[in-house]
Amino acid sequence: MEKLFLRGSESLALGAIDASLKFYAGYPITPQNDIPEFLSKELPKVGGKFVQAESEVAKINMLLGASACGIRVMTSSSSPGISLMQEGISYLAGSELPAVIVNVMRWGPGLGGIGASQGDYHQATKGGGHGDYFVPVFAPYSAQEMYDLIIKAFDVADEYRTPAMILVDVMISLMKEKVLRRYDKGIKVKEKKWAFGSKKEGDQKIIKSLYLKGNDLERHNWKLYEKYQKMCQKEVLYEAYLCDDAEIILIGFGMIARIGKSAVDLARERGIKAGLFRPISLIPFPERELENLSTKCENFLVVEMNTGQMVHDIKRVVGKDHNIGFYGKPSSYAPNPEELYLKIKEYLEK
Amino acid sequence: MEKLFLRGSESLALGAIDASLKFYAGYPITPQNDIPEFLSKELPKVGGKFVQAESEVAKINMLLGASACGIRVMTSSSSPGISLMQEGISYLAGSELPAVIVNVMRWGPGLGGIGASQGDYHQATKGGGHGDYFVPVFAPYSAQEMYDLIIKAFDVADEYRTPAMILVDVMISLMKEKVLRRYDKGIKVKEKKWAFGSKKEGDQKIIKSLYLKGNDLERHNWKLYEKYQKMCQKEVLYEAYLCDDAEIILIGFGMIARIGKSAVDLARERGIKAGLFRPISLIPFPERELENLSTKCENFLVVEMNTGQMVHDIKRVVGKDHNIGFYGKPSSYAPNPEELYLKIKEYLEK
Amino acid sequence: MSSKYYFDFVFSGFGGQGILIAGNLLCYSAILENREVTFFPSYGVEMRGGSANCYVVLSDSQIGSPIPSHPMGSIIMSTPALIRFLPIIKNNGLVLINSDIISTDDINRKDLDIRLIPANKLSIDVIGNERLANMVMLGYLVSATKCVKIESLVKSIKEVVSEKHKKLIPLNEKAILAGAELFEKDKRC
Amino acid sequence: MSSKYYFDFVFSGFGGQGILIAGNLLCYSAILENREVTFFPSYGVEMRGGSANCYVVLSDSQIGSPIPSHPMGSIIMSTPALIRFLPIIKNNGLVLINSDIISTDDINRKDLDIRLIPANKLSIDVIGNERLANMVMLGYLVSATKCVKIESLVKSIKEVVSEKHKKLIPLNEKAILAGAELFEKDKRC
Amino acid sequence: MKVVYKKPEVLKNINFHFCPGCQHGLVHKIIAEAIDNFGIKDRCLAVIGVGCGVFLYDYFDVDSLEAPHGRGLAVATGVKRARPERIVFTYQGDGDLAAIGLAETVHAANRGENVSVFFVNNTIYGMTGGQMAPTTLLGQITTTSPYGREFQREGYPIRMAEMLATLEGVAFSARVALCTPKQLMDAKKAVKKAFQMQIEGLGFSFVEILSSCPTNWNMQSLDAIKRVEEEMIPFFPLGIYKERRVSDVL
Amino acid sequence: MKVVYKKPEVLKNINFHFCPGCQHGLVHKIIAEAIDNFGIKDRCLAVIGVGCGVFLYDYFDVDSLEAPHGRGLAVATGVKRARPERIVFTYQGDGDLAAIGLAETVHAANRGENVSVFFVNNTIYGMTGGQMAPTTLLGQITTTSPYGREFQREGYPIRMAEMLATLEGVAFSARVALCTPKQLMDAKKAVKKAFQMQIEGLGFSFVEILSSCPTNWNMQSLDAIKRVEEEMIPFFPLGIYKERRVSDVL
Amino acid sequence: MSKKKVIIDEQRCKGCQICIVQCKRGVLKLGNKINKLGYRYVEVNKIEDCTACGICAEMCPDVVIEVWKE
Amino acid sequence: MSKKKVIIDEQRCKGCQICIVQCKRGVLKLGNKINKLGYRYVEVNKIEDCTACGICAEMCPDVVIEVWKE
Ligand SMILES: Cc1ncc(C[n+]2csc(CCOP(=O)(O)OP(=O)(O)O)c2C)c(N)n1
Ligand SMILES: Cc1ncc(C[n+]2csc(CCOP(=O)(O)OP(=O)(O)O)c2C)c(N)n1
Ligand code: SF4
Ligand code: SF4
Ligand code: SF4
Ligand code: SF4
Ligand code: SF4
Ligand code: SF4
Ligand SMILES: [Mg+2]
Ligand SMILES: [Mg+2]
Repeated sequence: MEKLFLRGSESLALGAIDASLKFYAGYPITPQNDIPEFLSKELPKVGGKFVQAESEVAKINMLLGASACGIRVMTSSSSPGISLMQEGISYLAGSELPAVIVNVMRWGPGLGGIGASQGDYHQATKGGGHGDYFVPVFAPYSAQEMYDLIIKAFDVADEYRTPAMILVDVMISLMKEKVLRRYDKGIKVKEKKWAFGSKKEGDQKIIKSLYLKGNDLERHNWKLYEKYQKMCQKEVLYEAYLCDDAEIILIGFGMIARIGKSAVDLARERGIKAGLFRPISLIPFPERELENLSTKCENFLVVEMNTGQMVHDIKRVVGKDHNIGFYGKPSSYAPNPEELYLKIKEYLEK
Repeated sequence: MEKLFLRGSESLALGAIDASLKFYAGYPITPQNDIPEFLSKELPKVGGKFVQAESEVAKINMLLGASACGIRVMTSSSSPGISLMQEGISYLAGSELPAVIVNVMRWGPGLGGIGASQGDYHQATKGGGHGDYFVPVFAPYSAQEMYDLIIKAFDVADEYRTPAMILVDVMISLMKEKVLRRYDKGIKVKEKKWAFGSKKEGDQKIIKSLYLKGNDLERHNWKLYEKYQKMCQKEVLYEAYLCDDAEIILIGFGMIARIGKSAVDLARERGIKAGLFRPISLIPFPERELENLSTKCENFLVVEMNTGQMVHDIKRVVGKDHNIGFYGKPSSYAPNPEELYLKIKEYLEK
Repeated sequence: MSSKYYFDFVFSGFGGQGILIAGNLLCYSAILENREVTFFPSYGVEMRGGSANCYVVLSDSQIGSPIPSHPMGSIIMSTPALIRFLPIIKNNGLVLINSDIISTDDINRKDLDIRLIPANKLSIDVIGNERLANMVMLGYLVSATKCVKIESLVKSIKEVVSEKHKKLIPLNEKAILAGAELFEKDKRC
Repeated sequence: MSSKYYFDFVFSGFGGQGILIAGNLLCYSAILENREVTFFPSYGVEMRGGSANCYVVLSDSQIGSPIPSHPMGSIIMSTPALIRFLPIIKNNGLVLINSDIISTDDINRKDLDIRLIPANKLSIDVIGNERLANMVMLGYLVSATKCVKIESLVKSIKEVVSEKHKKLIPLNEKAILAGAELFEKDKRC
Repeated sequence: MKVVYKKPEVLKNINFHFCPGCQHGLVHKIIAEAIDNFGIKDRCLAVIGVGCGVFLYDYFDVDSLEAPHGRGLAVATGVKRARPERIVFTYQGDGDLAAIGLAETVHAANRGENVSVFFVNNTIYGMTGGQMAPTTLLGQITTTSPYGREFQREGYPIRMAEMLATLEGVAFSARVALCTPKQLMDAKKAVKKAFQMQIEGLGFSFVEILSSCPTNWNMQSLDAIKRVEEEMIPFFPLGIYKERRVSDVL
Repeated sequence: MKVVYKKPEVLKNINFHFCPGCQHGLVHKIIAEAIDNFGIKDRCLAVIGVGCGVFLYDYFDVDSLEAPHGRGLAVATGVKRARPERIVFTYQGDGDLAAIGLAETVHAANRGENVSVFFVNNTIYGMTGGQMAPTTLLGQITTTSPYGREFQREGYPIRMAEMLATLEGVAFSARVALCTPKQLMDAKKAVKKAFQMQIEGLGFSFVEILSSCPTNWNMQSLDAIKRVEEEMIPFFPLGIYKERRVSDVL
Repeated sequence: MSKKKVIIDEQRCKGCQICIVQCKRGVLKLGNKINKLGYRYVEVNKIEDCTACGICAEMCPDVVIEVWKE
Repeated sequence: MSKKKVIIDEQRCKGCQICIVQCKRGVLKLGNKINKLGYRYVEVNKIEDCTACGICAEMCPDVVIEVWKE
């Protein structure tokens, strides 16, 4: 198990290779370019294919083709590029094809800016594409988690035959940290019997999302829904930091949680019993865990680098009888720990 | 004021013409083809331009160009086509350009099916595109409302400089009913000073969504947010049918509300005090109005033609201390009034 | 709701038999009489199969669902239509069957008011070909249910038909009246 | 947190001055000493302007924010860097300024521990050109703060530098030691 | 007795859903024959565009993958890169390949992806009910060009076989029709050639097949075929526009 | 004294953000001169693609609209249809126009939209930091073709001026470069011609301008210009590929 | 004269008449009966004139004709 | 000999040296001073050799040269 000093993006790309990624299709967009750049070099060395597509629309569909052949596939992009892939993601979900999609978020709407943002929470978690489906979404907050969660995303994608997403802000992807390369010998991937092999074996295989006959489609939609329910049972990830005795719990994901931890430390130093709750899997959302906390704590402060998206889910889960504050910063500059500490104080005072 | 007998789709298209639509870009997709077909014939007669684009991606961007010139623009599509337009919609929002987008929903995910569906509630209301923005969404439930709400959508789009959406299921668009053509002499549209005129006048005009300097982008995002807040104050539309004394309130939009009314009638005939709450504007969502009802009624039954999307918003607004049931039908066949009546009964019994 | 003015129907047959035209006309007539109406055609994949059907609801107040689960009346112009819709007609509902096309073997409910109408034959009799069998059926339906006045039906044809096809109006009228007469005759026996 | 092992720094200058290399090396040395580290470079539009900066945090426990709001130490290698970062340095923080490039006119805080370091000159002195001014600065910083051992720094160079550039190792070492010595000298007077 | 003509083996014994006289069926059949001919049924992998041909998997007993509308050649790229040993073909209409899918088509061609493309040009969006396609002829009335296509307003019909032939990555590009036995034989040859090229690894091969859509042209089957001959072929000339030989790449 | 050379009027007195020696600046300038020349500053409406040219509105005193990456020609179609009286031009890079925007480009060209297109081909994605573009030359190393572009793997560089010239809707298609005063003069002529065509209503006009990207080619300015001359021009020959005359459309 | 057989799958014929027109020997004709799909289908009229050339089968877009010969 | 003027906006020159190479008369040279943008900029060295041909100005990608003559 190597110990490395890596940028988040490198760590993620290396994780993908260790997870046995065999097909990556990319299209340049800031701020995620170091992922395709790394993989264009490294993937061929392990027998994987790297393709630079003509567009995001093309690349998500290349993934669809390669995934149907049973190999592990991935792409990465940033917000506008993710929007362009929504039809394709919906097709992957409908066709039950595993694929991993990385969104290194930038500012929107439109061309926006290229700074750190969490403006795509809604898009990622509520289905930016058409139709009824949920894509599991993981939000790493360290270089180590970039490595661990990309592997998790591949596993979940295969297990549930679904696209899965890594949602991350650029700060996490730029930051260099120590990384334990847990699977430096690679991961063995289960064979996919449903996928196209080297040739037709037995009955014809058809991979599609069109269901016209009778109530095939209704059944299909409920099947997708049940997969989601199963994920809700089995794939929830979260972290609760100093929540047990907390009078106020900060909630945030990604870099905000990271900064939030420092803010909680600051608050504790200054006598405020603060805690931090961090959803790691945004889909499935850690509903039960948060609900449990809400029986013990009255005050929640949601912090996001947007004008308020996850906060709606928190309201739904925590309930209207709690105090739920929101601090949004839709700017390229993440708040700093002092800023969050002051917000905590302010919030408790009023 | 003409009285006509029109299909929902025709009524909508006629409303668009009366609202002074001057540019429509389309791309074929079932089940919304009668809208472009109608407009390709009628729009040129009133000096409007009809373009059949090469794709949905192209057409949303044609809208962007034409809208920047200050005329009223529109497109219509169905679910997969709407997914492809998410980047463009995000750009329209970011560039503050008015445009009306009609989604005659079909089944997803993927190619799915072409029957009636409400699978795109999440996409429409939570921003299928990247970044922080809300698109006002209206859900008609009659041919008359197809006419009235498309006009409303144009007005709201102009007033707030935002894309606006009509979200409708194919049953509403196929159904023929009486329609009062309220504006058969057309509507006068205010001149848009911010738009490109016949030539440059005074200072150069720049229409864009890129904000790189300082905290321009943060300001811009809060500005968009404030527009949304203003909509929440001023543009909420809903209908409450027999809710005042209701022991159970059915909630649904579009065709479900229509069928729901029959179910409520059935229930009342059989001694159950049922009511119906119907959000007409899905964004802004009638939060206050629903909250008010929740002070009077304990039981809510949400019905959707999907596996559960709007129900999350209802839970958030109504609160966890109420009974909130859900009946989802993710199939091409809408439930019928008896079926809903039985669900009401069943729900009250347990 | 039965105390009020309320009717709901399903019309079904092959494409080309004028099913949708009949539904439209009926709606139009009701509008002339100031009623609320909804017309709902079949759509989508169904259409490729060559079948056509529509639901018509007439009422004196706002109409909820445009698709009656158990229509009180029907016009059935093909065997597939019979198979599909007979099971859902309301108890004691009225079922008009074009007996020139459909064999009675497939009729398996006893609780219905079933009328076998030789619509093709009647159409040939009055206008020389079978093209207006739909109007014969419609005439029968209207005169049997009194959902609208026959005069409104005739008037609505005049309003709906374009200048170009004006000469067809009298033929349509004849076919409708032939249907209506058949009902009167049926009543008598 | 001051009782524990904890340091945070900002290094800033023009692109090409080796700012990021210095930050990386420091992190690497701390890792050799089994510390937690974060390294955070500037990014995006900022980079086009030709500036380069990075934040380094060293700790003996998990690090929260990788971007200290008020770094306790800094290496400043250009005037724009001075203007941008001087205001945010912690009270009594350590500010190392390359005085061969930056005029002292722009220094407007009195509460800081400011050291003017003729890093270019020193670099020329020990290795014949000014290319390793960054290492001089780093050597000074490490020896002033004791955040890592000078030996770790030297060792980390050896681990980081590729085979191809191996011959540069002794030069880097010399520059670091020159910086460290300067600090010792500064201390004495 | 000896069989003179019998349906190809790879076609299942299932009714086409196509309208009477629609030549999609003929296109299916000649592709099927070529597959039989090369004995590659088990290697074949069909990537199917969205259009009236979308149910190809119902008829062909080959592994099949449905592509989103227009994206057939992006999907095929993914498939072929993942499984170079498979014989990959796409089946796409003119709306699918030449309108929404144009970028994917041209770029796959330009990359020289080693796949075979069967492009059914019927100058219309068939499946969606007869809207104007990029290939709709000037003057042609469709449901979205109710006044007839006019070049000032709607532009020109696009000639795909010619355009693709200009790209380096293309090994084979031809246009065929199916109105006469002679045309059918040429079409069969072109389809076989397209597979041959792929088997030999020569790169992207493209066969544009002029086809009828009696339903959306509002024509009887026989008139529709006459229209292909009299109106389409003059604008879309038949022939081979590019043919690479093994020696060209060695 | 008389002025021999002065910056064009329509250019504001603002520093280009381009890297030293980047020829984007020269492209800006020759477009600006043509606008001055025709006196159409107030009629002009720039539709700007996403790439290093994205800040064009900072430099040109003309009404400007930012298009999403690649969609310049769809946006321009909307603009020109809404305001036919404006002179609409797009400014797009090779990633923008030839990769992601290919379908929009070819279809606008094929429709003969009456707009002028300035296409800056620098064989690279400049703004995003030097990834492979569709125009990247064989063998060229970029951040996403670290082993050099190989046609079997990454396909061929695409020649837009030639491809578009084959379309009926195109009135003018040319390729120019900016390495020598002579090339510059030809480029100026082509840019003027492109505006001229639009003013006369002849349809789509297209000027491909070969340009340097010293930063992402990792070259000094002067070496970069040498590369344009020695490597790019041989593969992308300069010249006029199509020129429609008024008489052609009358 | 050798024996020939032209077998038309009547339940699948859509009556498009392409085969009829393509058969230069006038062997085929459209019948009056309607099949399950709702179409009048083609019948073999004068098998004696058939040369078993196979063209009808080749040109049938629904691939419902088989041709055999001795 | 008529008078010429070659005016270089030194604060905006990026020192790319294109003008220097393009001037066949060797009038221009790269200076040693650094401007606000951080570049060494071009200076007029031998104005007496200048023919006011304007080529340097035409070829400057940053459009920072003006040329005047009597
Ligand atoms: C994104 C998207 N847009 C539109 C459609 C609707 N659609 C289905 S098939 C089709 C085109 C059919 O035309 P063509 O490709 O020419 O095939 P044909 O039916 O004529 O053989 C379209 C536009 C879709 N499925 N997806
Ligand atoms: C949908 C989308 N994908 C990707 C990007 C990122 N992006 C910005 S500019 C650009 C391309 C720049 O290359 P080019 O068009 O050749 O212009 P250049 O900078 O070389 O002049 C890309 C891919 C984007 N903004 N939007
Ligand atoms: S609609 Fe046209 S293309 Fe489609 S099956 Fe019918 S005839 Fe063929
Ligand atoms: S990156 Fe390249 S294209 Fe962009 S400004 Fe710099 S040199 Fe020019
Ligand atoms: S085989 Fe030839 S001759 Fe015989 S029926 Fe068919 S086409 Fe006619
Ligand atoms: S060609 Fe085939 S489908 Fe058409 S009529 Fe002849 S046998 Fe029937
Ligand atoms: S004007 Fe001509 S001669 Fe004078 S400096 Fe410029 S290029 Fe040289
Ligand atoms: S060409 Fe222009 S920018 Fe370049 S060195 Fe000469 S004056 Fe400076
Ligand atoms: Mg077609
Ligand atoms: Mg470029």
